[in-house]
Amino acid sequence: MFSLLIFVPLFIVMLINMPFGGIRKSAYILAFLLALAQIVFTLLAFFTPLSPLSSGRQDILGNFFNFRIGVDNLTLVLLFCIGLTLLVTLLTGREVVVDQRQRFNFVNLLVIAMAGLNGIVLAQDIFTMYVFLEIAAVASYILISFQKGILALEAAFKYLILSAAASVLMLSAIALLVLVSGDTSFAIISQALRDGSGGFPVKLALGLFVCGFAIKGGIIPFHGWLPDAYTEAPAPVSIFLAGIVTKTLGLYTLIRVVTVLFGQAAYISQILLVMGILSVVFGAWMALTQNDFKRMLAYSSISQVGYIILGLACGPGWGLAGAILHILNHTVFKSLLFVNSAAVETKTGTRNMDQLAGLSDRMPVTSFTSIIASLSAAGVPPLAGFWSKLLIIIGLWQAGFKLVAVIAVLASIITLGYLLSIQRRVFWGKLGSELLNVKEAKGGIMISAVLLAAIAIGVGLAFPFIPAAMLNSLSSLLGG
Amino acid sequence: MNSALLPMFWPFCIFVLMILVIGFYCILVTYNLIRALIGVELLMKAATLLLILVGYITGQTALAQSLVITLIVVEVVVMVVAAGIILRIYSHTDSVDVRDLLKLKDKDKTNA
Amino acid sequence: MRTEATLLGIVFIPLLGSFLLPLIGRLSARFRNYCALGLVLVTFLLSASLIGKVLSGQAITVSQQLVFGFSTVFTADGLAVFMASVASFISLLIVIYSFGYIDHYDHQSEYYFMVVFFLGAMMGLVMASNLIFLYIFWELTAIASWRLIGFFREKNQVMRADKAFLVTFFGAVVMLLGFIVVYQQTGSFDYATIKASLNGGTLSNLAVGLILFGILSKSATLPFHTWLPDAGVAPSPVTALLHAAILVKIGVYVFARLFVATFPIEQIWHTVVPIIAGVSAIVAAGAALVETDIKRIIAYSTISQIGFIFFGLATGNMVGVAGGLLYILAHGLSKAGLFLCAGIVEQNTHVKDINRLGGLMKTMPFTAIAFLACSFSVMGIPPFSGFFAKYMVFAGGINNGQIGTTIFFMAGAFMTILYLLRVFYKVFMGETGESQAPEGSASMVYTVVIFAVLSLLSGILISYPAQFVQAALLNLPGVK
Amino acid sequence: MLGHLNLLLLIILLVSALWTVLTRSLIRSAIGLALTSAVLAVIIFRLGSPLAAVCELSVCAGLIPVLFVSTISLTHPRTQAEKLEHRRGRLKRFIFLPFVALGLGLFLSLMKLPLNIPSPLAQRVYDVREVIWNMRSLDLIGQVIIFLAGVFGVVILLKEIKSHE
Repeated sequence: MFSLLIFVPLFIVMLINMPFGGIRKSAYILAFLLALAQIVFTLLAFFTPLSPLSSGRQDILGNFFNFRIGVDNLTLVLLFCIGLTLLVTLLTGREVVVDQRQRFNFVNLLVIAMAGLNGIVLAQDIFTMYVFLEIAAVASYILISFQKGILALEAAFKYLILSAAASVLMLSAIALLVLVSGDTSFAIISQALRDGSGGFPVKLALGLFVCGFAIKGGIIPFHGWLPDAYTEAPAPVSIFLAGIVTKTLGLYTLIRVVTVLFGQAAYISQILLVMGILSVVFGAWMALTQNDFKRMLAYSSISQVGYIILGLACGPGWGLAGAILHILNHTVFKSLLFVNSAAVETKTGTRNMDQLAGLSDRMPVTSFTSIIASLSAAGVPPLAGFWSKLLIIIGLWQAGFKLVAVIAVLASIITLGYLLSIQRRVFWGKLGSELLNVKEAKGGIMISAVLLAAIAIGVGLAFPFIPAAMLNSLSSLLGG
Repeated sequence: MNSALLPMFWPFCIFVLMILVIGFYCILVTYNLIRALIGVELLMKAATLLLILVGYITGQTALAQSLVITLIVVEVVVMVVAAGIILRIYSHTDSVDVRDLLKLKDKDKTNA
Repeated sequence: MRTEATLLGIVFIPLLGSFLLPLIGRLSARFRNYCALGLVLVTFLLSASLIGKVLSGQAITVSQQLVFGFSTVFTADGLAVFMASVASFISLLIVIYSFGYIDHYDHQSEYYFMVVFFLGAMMGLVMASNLIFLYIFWELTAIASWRLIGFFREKNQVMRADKAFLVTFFGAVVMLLGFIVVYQQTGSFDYATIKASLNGGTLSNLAVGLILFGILSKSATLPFHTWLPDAGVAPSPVTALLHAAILVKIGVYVFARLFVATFPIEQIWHTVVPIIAGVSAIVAAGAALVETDIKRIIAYSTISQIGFIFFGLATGNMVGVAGGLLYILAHGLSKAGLFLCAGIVEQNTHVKDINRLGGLMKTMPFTAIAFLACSFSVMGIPPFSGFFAKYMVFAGGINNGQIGTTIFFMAGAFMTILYLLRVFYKVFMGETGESQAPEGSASMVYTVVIFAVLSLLSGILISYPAQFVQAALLNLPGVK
Repeated sequence: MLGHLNLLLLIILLVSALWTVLTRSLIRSAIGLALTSAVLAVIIFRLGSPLAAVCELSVCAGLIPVLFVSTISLTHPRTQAEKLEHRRGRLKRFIFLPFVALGLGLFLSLMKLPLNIPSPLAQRVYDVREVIWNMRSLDLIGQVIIFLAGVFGVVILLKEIKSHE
């Protein structure tokens, strides 16, 4: 069944481009339904007892076409995030992308990107993963630049060049794995690496993978493209990029490769810890100095992604479960913050926080939801972000990385600092005279803001009731 | 795997690495967007060669070929999109030079 | 079963009920005010209804199997019920006072929402019986105090609110690290389980130090005190709430809960904590002597008095700990009264500088007398309750052999008399200042008079609370 | 172990790659890229992968340089003064490349890669058609999707470029 998640988007893209008169008009609705269907589908899969968690699943279509895809909890979390982000992007895009033809292209590209992301998540073959990675990446380049602002084009080009370099690193690593194991499927590679001790080519391959995925995921010190891309992309595309694209391209792949292909050797942990803590601290530090709403959020993303890396570095157990949960939480609260920035930008026409003030009375929903998102991002209980950070910190502490845990905890104060500064500069304070006529954002933006805030609160409140077994099964991955 | 072929891996690899270095150097040093793209192409050449080489050594030429064919398709699409972005940038600035872009950005910042 | 429902009601009626207040506020402001009062009243009555039960030595627990292996969620024992009753009673009077004070300002719905929410969070914290829930409620109080301190949305106010949030958050995450150390040591977050697995041993010093760090930051003890005087930008009832009823008492309560009532700690802390508290008491008293802003003087006074409470609790013998708890009651009543008097003065004269005030005795006699009575209680003049509390704290110190520290604190007590008399003289006596004003509104004046009367009554009838406290302190590990 | 012909081809590959980067004219650079690809195609062919070699030859040596040439021709050439200034700056930046590349090559050829690859797994040898069509069908679907993405890229980015000017 899961291969439908790749085929249906493909089918829909083809369908809406057919030269039937009315079909173009229903493109938006179809994409919307697709996103909704994916959310429902993953939720069903997660909660049905019929489907055993964390096991590979052979597929009907897969048997027919003879390919293999795999589903475990990590996959399901990612699939859910993809559906959710797509939904929110579409809702926001409705308000922001007004031109009919542009919106049509926008929807098409989103659906293509979705097929790519689903493919990455489901792939059980490192090269297939690469192909779908490129699909999502190509769709993102076009999405960033589709309104053709010069800065957006520049950001897209920068992203393209760095991403291509990352692809080459990844391809070289794949070649090295083929040299060692003779195949590209996860199962065979992982078996080969377990039989032999790996040796130098494997370590080299791992290094190449880590660098490549770090570029794709915007992890310090490979983050150069990310602030530009997030800032200059059209508002809904920023949501999509920050919400899911970089996460799937950089983090999911990293988690998969590290856990499935290489197990948990100590030297991987060391590398990941260094990169993670650098991202956490410097991302937060850079965010503190920004004036542009979206640029601050972009640096904040780098910082939050660092926590996920730290969780991964702890290895299976609570750290990894926390990392996976943080992927979900980060999708929710960062998308929400970008939705808020879209609302502010469309209503006031500026992203410069020095020109904004006192919007809380004019935009109460935006203001309230942004508080929820900020507090969740900073890890303030009882919101969702608290629990994932708590798990990661406990994981770090138990794995003996105490200094890193302390730094990570202290960095969350910087996080709270810059998020409060958003609140202070944008939403509190005295309303300027030129902002007196600002109104609350309309339909789609409101709905997505409320939806995401509800999830952030709901996950946070429901977390204590999650059975411990489910939490443990989160971190047991296919082949890992 | 064909163990007899293993010794040829490293000499080939040296050439692959040299081409990689040329490509990266080109990307880092040039100010011209098109030339940066050519650098990326060179990187792709190196990766292609490495894949084929590995396939040859391990005796999995069929696998390597199918990977490379897919890779070439991907490569073409990326290049087309990149060329489109360059042309768009050109239609804004009448230049394909990164320095002109940076100037524009500074101006934009001071205006803001 | 019924008592369990009562226990849950104490926590969740104000916590969830507060969310209704903004909605009710849209219909009728007056009805919303009464609803807020009703919620607080119900909370107080429910807590008071448990007194009889816990006096007979029973503890009421609510159990639920939750994530991290939590088994007990809430416990109401003597200490908790004592604290809950005191806090909710003082809050009740402050809400009545607010009717008169706050109705000149915008965002009233938010105000009542946050006040009631604050109380609910406090109740949760008091009743929580595992560390994670303690932490959650701890942070909820931080969120509420953030919004309350930043109630007036000028840049300056919002900055101060952010500062308070950041400092207490900093303390909180350090405390969280301490909790994780405890978890590492004992494998649980539940008080009871931790206690069992300690098996007579003591908590590791690292954990105690980290937790103490958080406690000191929340209680605004030196060197984390600066946020508390700055928080004086908040509306007066809010500052009263922060100082007298809830926020700074949280730190004290958690100290009592963890280190006196639940876990044995090493002997060294019984020496270290009084020294920190003593320095804090003296330095803050010195600051209060030179400060000229009436609210900042009273704020420094709070910092100073909190030192006395810590001293009492840290002595570890019956007299001292009981004195510390009675001090919470006495200080809560009298400090709330002082702040509310300052609020009347400030609101009616629009001046906070004591050098520019004077002779208000003539125009606001009730306020002046209430202020003097509350001052007497804080100074420790018999027969006000402050006297008995102070006496017991000193007696506890001497019983413990800490003669030097006790003398140190006596100097602090002497300074208290000086700075409070200075304020009283400058504001209410002497020549008429720049600004004369009549008494405040009825609800405000009644409230301060009630506080003054209660300060006196609780001293005259000190035997009742003293018996309660002694019953609550039987068989606790930190009390010899 | 390498074979003289292979070595020669690799050296040609390297030289043409160097030339691609070092030459001043962008058009010549694009032609250099085509040459590199062509040589690479021969090497690929000699490494027992005829099908991939054909693709490399037709697409990478044919299509992509055409793409580059058309992109270059759609953008303005520089003015004479700019060219002169550019030439000087360029020399400074690129002068190190041959030394870096060749130096690295020399250095690496003195090193020995610690290749301790585990014993080969028993593997069936497949035919390339079988692999492409039967075993890697998901890659093929990926190709279709990325092609669609490319089409949209062209539509969105290039369509109105003429009307713009």
